[in-house]
Amino acid sequence: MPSPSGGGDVRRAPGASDRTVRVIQWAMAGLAVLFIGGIITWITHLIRTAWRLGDVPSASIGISLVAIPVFLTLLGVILYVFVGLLGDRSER
Amino acid sequence: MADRADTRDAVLLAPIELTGRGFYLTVGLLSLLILWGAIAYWTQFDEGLGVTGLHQPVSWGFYVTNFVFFIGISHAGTLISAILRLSKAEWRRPITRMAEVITVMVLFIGAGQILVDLGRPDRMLNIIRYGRYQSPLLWDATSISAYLTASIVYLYIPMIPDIAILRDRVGKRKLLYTVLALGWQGTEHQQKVLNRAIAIMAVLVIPIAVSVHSVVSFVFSMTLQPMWHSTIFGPYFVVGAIFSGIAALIVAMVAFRKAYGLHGYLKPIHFRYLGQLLLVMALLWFYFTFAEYLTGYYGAEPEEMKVFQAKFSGPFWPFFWGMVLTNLIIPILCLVRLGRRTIGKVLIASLSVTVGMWLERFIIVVPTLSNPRLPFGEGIYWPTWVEWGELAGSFALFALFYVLFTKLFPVISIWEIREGREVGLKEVEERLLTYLPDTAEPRHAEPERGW
Amino acid sequence: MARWGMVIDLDRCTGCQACVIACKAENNVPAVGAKEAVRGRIISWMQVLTEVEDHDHPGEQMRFVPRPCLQCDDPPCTKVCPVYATYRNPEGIVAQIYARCIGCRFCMAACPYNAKYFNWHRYQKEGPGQNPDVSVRPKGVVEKCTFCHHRLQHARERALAEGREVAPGEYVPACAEACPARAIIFGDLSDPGSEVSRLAQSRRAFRLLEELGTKPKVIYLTEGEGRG
Amino acid sequence: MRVTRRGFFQTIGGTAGAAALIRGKLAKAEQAGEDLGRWATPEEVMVPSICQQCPGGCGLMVRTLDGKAAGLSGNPLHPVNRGALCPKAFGGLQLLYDENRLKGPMARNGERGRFRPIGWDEALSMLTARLSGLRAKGLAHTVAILGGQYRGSRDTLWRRFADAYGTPNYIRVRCLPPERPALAHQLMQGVTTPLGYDLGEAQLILSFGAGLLEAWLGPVHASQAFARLRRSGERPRGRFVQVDPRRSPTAVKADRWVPIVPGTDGILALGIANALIREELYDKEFIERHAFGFEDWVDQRGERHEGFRNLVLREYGLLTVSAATGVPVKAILEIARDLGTIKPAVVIGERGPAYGPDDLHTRMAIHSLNALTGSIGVRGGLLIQGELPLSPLRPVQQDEAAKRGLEHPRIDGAGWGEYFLVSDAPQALPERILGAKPYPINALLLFATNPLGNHPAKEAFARAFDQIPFIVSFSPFLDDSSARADLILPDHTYLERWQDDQVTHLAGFTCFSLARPATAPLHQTRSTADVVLQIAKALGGSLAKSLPWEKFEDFLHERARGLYEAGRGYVVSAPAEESLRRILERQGYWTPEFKSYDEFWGALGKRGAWWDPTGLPVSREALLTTPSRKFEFYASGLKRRVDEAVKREGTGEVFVRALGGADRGDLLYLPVVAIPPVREPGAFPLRLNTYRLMSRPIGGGRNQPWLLEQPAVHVRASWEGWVEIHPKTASELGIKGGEPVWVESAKGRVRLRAKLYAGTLPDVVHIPLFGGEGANPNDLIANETDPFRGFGLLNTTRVRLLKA
Repeated sequence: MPSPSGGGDVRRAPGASDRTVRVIQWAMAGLAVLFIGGIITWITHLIRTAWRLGDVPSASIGISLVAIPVFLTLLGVILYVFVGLLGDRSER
Repeated sequence: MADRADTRDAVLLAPIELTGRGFYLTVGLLSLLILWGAIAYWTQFDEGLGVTGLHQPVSWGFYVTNFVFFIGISHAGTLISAILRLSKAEWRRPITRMAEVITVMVLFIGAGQILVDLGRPDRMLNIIRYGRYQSPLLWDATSISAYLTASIVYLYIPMIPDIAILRDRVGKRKLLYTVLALGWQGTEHQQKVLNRAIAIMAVLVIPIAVSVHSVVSFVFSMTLQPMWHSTIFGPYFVVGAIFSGIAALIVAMVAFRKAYGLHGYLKPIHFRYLGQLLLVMALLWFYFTFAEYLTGYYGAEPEEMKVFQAKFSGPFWPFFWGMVLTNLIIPILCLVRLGRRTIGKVLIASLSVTVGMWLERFIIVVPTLSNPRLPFGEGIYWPTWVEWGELAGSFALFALFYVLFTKLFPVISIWEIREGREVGLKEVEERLLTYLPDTAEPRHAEPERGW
Repeated sequence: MARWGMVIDLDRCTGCQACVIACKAENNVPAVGAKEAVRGRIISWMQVLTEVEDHDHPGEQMRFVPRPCLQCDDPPCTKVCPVYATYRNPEGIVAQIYARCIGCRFCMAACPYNAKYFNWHRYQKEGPGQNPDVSVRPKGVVEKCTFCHHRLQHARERALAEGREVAPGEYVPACAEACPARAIIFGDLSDPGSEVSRLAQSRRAFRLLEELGTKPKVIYLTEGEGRG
Repeated sequence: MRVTRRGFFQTIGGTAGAAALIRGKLAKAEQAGEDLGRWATPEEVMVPSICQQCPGGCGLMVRTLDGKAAGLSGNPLHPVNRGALCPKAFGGLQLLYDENRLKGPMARNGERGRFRPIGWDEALSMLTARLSGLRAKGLAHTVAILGGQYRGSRDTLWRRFADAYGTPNYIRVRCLPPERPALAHQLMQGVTTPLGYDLGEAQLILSFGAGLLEAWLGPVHASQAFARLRRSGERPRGRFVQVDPRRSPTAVKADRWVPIVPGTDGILALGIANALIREELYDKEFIERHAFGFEDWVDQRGERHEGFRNLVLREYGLLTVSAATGVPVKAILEIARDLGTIKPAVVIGERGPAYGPDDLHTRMAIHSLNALTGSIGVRGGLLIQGELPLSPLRPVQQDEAAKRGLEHPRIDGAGWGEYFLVSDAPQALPERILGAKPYPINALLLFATNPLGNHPAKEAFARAFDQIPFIVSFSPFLDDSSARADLILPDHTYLERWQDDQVTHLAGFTCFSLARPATAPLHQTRSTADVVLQIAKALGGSLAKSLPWEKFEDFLHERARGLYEAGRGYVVSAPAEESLRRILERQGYWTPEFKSYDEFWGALGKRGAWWDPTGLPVSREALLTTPSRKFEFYASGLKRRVDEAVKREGTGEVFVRALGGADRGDLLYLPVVAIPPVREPGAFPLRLNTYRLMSRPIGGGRNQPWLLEQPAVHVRASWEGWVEIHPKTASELGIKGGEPVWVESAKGRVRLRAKLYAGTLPDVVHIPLFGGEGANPNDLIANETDPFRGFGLLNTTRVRLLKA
């Protein structure tokens, strides 16, 4: 399936700004990991409290069985896109 | 090939390059409304929730209704664009991004309503430290945060090629575009990664969206209150969400079509299809409402009947019959014959549905609370200027986010339009053949090529 | 562990509301003022409800039902609190943590007896004539009847100091102490010998909204000819 | 976030604050030291006191922490309330800590209503100068003292001061004197002390309009008795019938509510009597041996008098009674049969305000039912209330000026003409002051009363006040009357002063309560009793000798000595010890608990009350002290007083008209009420009935927010007054519930919130007195006089309703 041309013909010379752009991009990826990691630790904290206090642990484990994989897949997609797109430039 | 395409899609890039007087006017008006909302919220934060119309039996009112309403609208984006992408409906190309933007922007406002409704917003972080999964509110928090991340990702990934175009074509905001474009060159590998990511997200986002609104309905159905404690609330809220989502999407489309002159892209055929979808959802919504009220009426439990009478003939009759009028009768009248003036009719229908769905949430939340089981004294609830201010502020904030988004990024996905022009025709043709019964070919036709 | 419960004899109760005002005096419940009262924001942990049997002419058959928090054994309110601000403590009293409540009012919507009240404004500050054993609640938090839990702590401290168990009748909430008709009997339901558990088995005993399965620990005795 | 002007300043303040923080660290160290002192557990003392919110006289236990009052609860030892309280009692703390209490004495500054604070010495000297000036000029009798609803030694002190000063005008402004026997009991049984209702032991209570469980004489004591009536466990459930034009909370708790046309209670009683006599259900043994005037009889001069029986059988057939009262015949028969068969039964006819125009005969008719059921002098019926053995005081020494002053007739004319049966007639006061008949009033002392706010004739009182040159008020609050005063000497509230209370109307036991000051006075106020003693000392002469006590505490100390020497009764103690002592007493050994009087006085101060449960003459002789030593249907005592008055004043026409009709002859002395002619509605179709609420103290409690917020249980109302209308009447007039309406009578109009309440007769509307803030129903109530109690008629006004 031929890819649309996308305005790729004009290339700017790599310079100082190029490195900052890459740093910001990887920072964004790190931020996403941090955010989703935070949510997952929060969910585990909630489960631990529910387990410790015997506060209907079944419901909370049920939710986490669903929620954590969903967040992990989301993280997977983000990283896949980041690596896919950024990684591609370096290898060419 | 590329330069001719450039000129044809220039109208999509126009709003980004130059900002007309209309833009400043709308932003001015919107920030005025936001100011009213901010003042309203500041007085409430300062003096306490007493400045609202809420009182003892009716402890929830406007803010919870707004919460459910805005989360409802958020379903416009991901659900519709995800379903259209999966079903590879070609007419989705100019619509998907607009829908996804609605979702992301309105989710912030929806989650914000809960914070506005808190008596002690300064103790918000207690949810983090002392969170408790037994409470449906925590299920809400989890599913909304999942839905928010999913819809942001689902908005961002299809935008990457467009950002690359902006990076190369638009002089302004060079750093922003280069960073966000993730070095997109349109190479074969990058395209494959992008398509696969979009495919995964389209599949993933639908269950999350459905879970969000059923969990929002669990906030009500998990209690023992009459006319709340019923099993139909999950699907009923999801249907209501899709219904109000489509209406909101149509309104947004009409607004931007007029504002940015996108007549070429958002053609009457799009509005016809969405109108029919809206009509189907209206009937589906009515089916669920009818089912719920019939079971309540037929069972005739005293508490249920008290709330029932309050809605049908009691103090809430204008809201209830207004809801039925705006959610069912107007859409049917407008959408049944979509001959001439399609866009006008579809706009009227979706505006009435937006109002209707707000009324529906109000009718679900307030009458049950104002008719308690014990003779506690009926509370008639009427919102004060603070609550109206907050509602106006929320709408204005959502519109402002949306308008600012259109200033930064194209509101219609350029690369998908181009892909549609170049690839779409052939693809549809091939696909059609695969649907038709294979007449002459032998049984061992070569295996189906991927989706 | 003790399981504190209450029996309210509707035949003896005269609807005088002494329990309502005694509870307000004991727990520093503020009077919300004329404007707020008209808006329906009166906070009164114990409330005498007037049940009217037939609605087409009210005032024909009426019944006074004093309704504190029924301290349910399976409380619908503690299930829905997102921050653990209300919970059922081991002694069966549904407690409220004012410092942790975020004011989302979910428990108010969930309670079928409307026994939870919200501080819509800051209704009162620390002042003279208040009971120092009970904290004054700030604005934006939910508050409810706690069976005068501070009196239980007093009784327990005294019993501990004197090295003995809390004697039955030593810990009595303010409403039971003030009731002129002695219609509110309070005690430990888990102790079969106590008067509360004896009356709980009386033929006249019934529970409010029993069909909801919240297992309330305030048991009512009907009016009328029955013995016991 | 938009930076508001205030936000901007706050941020500036914040940065400045940070600098101070470091400096603050040092100051914090020693501040914590003194905090520790404050947080040490305060010393908790329980001080017994008496609740003064109504004439119930319940015992309070005030919890004081480091001398400051922090909580109220019932005195568990006190026999009147046994640790329980009614809602009003808890308003006491808010009364004590009310910010707009008067902080000290104030004198008028320019025209009335404007005040300037002054010191106590200057205030007392002003008052003493005025009083001694009047005495010197021989105008001692022109000083009037208005007293409100209070009892005990403060009443004795004021009466002694008035006698020593030389003024006959010590007038009590109240609708019910609890320490005096009801007029009907006095005339039909000749008793001199009030009768006690033994409700706890009764099996049937028939109450005519008395709000037993609401605002009767002792609601807490009555509620405890009601609870025993219902669930005493030993005997079957008692029955309770309430006759009331309104379905009050008392009527809701009754087994049967008898809606009745206001003012016709007497006629209903006679109807019940008719049924009792016709069906031979009355107590024949009691009637034959202890009743006089039941059968026809011939007096010494040979005139034949028709007896009560024939009169009732002839005049009060059930149909006529049912027509007049609106009570169905079947209901009258059922009540009569209940009354005849269920023993012991007690009939209560002692409502606070008057029943109607012919109030005396109504109450005599109701009381005659007690005779017919033989419930006089039996357990569960009417018992004699014993005398309190307080030590007697030396007789008052009166000098020449005092004697001359006391010769003058009373300003309100009590005991003469129309009010000859009454001890106080505040109703007549305004006209007499305005007309200066028989003499003008030069000085007026107001103690615990607010005639300008709480009396139906408040406009007339206001005009009368303008005529009086010098008015002194002892009220701790600035109410309507004290606003017109020239001098205000604010009294302590009841939690800050020494005080006693001699509770009456109890089931047979006599009780003396003593209250010590629970906290030090919050403001520059002084107990009025001490002020009276100081004035007496300042006036010197016979006054100083008649009132020699230094402080009111010494006065109480001297009076209570009689209890110690009486050789009976106990200082209240825990029920366990008491029952042991009671058993001993029944065998005849009364053992004194204390060795000396000071020990007795200390225990009385710590426990709060003395009572004598056993000294109870239940015999009928003690209850029937009429000239004929019998229960007199034909009130010969009344006849004797009427004859004396006719001899003394020449014509008998004035009070015969007052007793209801010129040519009534024998009917004047029989418990018989004329059946009122049916009046067509005219301009004011509806009748107004007023009532008192359980949660409203005397004076309305306008400064006790807890009580204003939770007034009524049968109607959802709070803070403001309301009018109860029958839904049918309201719909005819197009009035919806909760709407403000105008209630208009011949005298005035008042704007109140309408409450739909079906528990009433359609043509009667009800307004609670002291309902709440807003309109005062007294502007509405017609200024009609009740000659037998000297107080206004509160439920005979006719009104109409208009949409506001």
